[in-house]
Amino acid sequence: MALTREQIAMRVAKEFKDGDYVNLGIGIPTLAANYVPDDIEVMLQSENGLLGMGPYPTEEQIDADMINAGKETVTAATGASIFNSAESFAMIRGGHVDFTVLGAFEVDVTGSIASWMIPGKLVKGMGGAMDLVAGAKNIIVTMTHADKYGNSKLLEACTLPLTGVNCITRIITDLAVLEVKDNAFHLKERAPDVTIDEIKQKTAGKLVVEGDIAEMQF
Amino acid sequence: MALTREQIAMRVAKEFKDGDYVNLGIGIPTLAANYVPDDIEVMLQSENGLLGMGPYPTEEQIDADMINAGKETVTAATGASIFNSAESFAMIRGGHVDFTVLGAFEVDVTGSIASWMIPGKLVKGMGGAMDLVAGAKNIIVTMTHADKYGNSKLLEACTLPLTGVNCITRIITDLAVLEVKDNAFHLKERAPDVTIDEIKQKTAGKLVVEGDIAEMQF
Amino acid sequence: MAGFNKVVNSYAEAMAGLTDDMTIIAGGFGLCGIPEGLIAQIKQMGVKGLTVVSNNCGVDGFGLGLLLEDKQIKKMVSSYVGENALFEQQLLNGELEVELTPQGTLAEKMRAGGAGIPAFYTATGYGTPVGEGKEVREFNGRPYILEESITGDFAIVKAWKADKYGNCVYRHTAQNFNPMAATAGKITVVEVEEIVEPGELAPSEIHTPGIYVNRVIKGTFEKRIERKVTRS
Amino acid sequence: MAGFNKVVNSYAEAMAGLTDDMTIIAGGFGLCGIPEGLIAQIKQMGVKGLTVVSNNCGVDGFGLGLLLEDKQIKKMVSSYVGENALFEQQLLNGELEVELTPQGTLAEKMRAGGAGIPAFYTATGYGTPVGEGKEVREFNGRPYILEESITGDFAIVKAWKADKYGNCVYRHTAQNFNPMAATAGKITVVEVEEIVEPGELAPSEIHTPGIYVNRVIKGTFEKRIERKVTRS
Repeated sequence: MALTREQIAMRVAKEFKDGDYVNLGIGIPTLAANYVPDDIEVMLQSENGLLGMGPYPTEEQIDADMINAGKETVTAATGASIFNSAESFAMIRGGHVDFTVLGAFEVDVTGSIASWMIPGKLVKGMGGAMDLVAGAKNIIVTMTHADKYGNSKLLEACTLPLTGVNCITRIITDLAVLEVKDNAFHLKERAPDVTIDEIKQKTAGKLVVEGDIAEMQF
Repeated sequence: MALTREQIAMRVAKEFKDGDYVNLGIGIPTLAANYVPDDIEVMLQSENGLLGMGPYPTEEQIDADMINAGKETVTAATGASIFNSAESFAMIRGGHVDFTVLGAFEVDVTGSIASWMIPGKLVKGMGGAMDLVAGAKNIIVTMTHADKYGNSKLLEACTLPLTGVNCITRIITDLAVLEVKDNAFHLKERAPDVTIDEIKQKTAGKLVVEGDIAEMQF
Repeated sequence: MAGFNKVVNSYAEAMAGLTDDMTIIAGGFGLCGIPEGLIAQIKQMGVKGLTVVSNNCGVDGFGLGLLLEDKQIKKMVSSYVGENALFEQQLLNGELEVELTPQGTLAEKMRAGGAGIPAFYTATGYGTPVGEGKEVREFNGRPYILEESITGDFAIVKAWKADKYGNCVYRHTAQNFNPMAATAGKITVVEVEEIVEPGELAPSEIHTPGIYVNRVIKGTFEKRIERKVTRS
Repeated sequence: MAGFNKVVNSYAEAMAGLTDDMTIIAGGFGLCGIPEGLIAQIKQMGVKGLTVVSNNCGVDGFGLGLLLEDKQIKKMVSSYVGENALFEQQLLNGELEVELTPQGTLAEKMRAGGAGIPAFYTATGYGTPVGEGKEVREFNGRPYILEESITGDFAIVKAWKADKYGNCVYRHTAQNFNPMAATAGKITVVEVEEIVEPGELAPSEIHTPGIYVNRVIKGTFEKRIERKVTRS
């Protein structure tokens, strides 16, 4: 069975280590914050200028001056710091953020990613995504393995305009966990009850399957 | 009569306009702060990270954490701001400081200045001087017109290693006020009882004397 | 001794000197921390052909979106736009030009503009459409692209509190691009919620030293929220 | 859940991992805002061949000057040095190398190092010995030189207060180079006067967010004054 969005987020959260600084993109990545294991602490960075993002506010706590990078109302956790956008991206570009989790349209075997622009559709912009993929030490891409027509999003070479080149090392999809290295996707884990054949079939780029491929644990 | 250090400082202070942000180098420039006319206000920038430098402290006010760029104990004026060194030089390099006043060993007719290094003597460093001459909108050089052996410090071309090129527009010496433009020193004012001949004699670079040259007013 | 009193009492004074075809650098992230009254004044002045450098372009009927209504903006330099229908329409009509710039590069370009740094290298955008036509250079084996700084004829900034010297502090995440914008305008205008006495802001806690600021005006703010989300 | 508790209880822990021939970036301006205890620990460890990036090199018997006594420093990158006899002597003997760097360029190099910017252009030093051998490039008709960023194996920083997450504030002009140094170390160690509870420092007033900081230690400080000048 392909994973739900929540299950992908649960698996993402297992990547975090105690003490990690993490930037979560909009969508599935943001959900991961709900599944951080009890025995570790991570600190969330929001690129509009907040380190130590807390939960959404209660109705009483809502403050127009306190938002996250998705422009949603938010709170600051105890021990948070707030700073300007140049400082925020100094942190990101300078490699101080341990993990970035973000969605993508396509990833290829060289670790390049396309996530912001589909020619022919209105282009709204890359926001902070290009800075994040250029700067974070570890990037996890979360997405469905294939689009709704069954076309693979894991390609030999991205076809859409890129967000960054040679920067993605880990992908968590609804079907599998994969590492990207040596110009191939390396299958690491498969979703419960998903066969290696299905993963092979939905992976257009070179796929390496070595040894036993365990089922994901949550 | 050649001006005293205090008189040079008094003449420098007459250059300031109400609302100017001013960085004063060590020595005569610092003295200029004592002679700011009563009807104007200037704000002093100290490049170690203080805008709105106040007077020296009383014995009770001395605080090791509050110093100026000359490493002297100092106070902050009401309305001062304190910031880091990168911010301080962003201000300077970005042209936000209106006036810089500093000493020099030599200035030449192209507006180049040498002020930090005498080959053969121990070189201690340029501190912030190179940033200041590259960044300030207006730079005033204060110095004696000639050295103690009578050698002119206003040259056709600097002989010592430079602090900056083509950046000096105004010089106030113990003998004269001069502008630097069109590859010449232009005499603007002379010190009381100093003859134009003496100034000519002590100016090695091309000197332009046009019209009446008034005596300095203090 | 009025040289350091930067407080002005009308929006007309605050934006005096703004003319057609100028470049404006605007603080704000989405609708958070935007100089509402200054934007309204620009709308009222009716200046056209503006280049506006701002992370976003507001929404229909609020924020910088207001300046689209009379087609005052010729070009936007932003990281994320199109949150409003008018924007899309003018873009598709060719009435509006957009230069998409990664968010961190945009912030750094403003900072560099204010700091006298004409250009810097960054890995952001290398190998993407953003890097096209830009110089590529390797440092320690990694390729970077050259990005040039940005300055504006005007910077419009929203701060929380300022004193008459122009010293500013920002509130929470309404800080965002405002401090960089403040450094990068030939004329920097700050709209604030409160004007305080000099000395009330602790010197080490001032976010924007007054040297960057030319004019300060006290405004009133609607502070519209773009995406209200609660804990439930 | 100890992942964010950066407080260490001994200087040995604070500087653990420092070995010969490493590069250290040090905050401080003159003797103001220097991490006295961390410097003492480096002296005690006896590591040699250090490259130290710091605006100054202390005085005889205090500050970074202490590291000269056992010839631990191979190279200084500074804007102003030679305030002590030992420094001059080692320089003249050829035992010590100095790379003189304009003060603003030095601060910007540290900031760039922490911010992932490998190089930037500045007008500072163009046409002077500082510009020799560096690329020159014109922007808007003015020549600039290319300066590369600096990072260190360690950064040693003096702050006023920090919480266990490493969030720091600096006191008065003891701020100086410390915030930039804090961003530019692979391992950043902060020595503070006071450790406070998380939440005591207002989020918008924090000078150095904890993300840059690896270790925090509470020190005691002599705070020697270099030039005591009073009003009368």
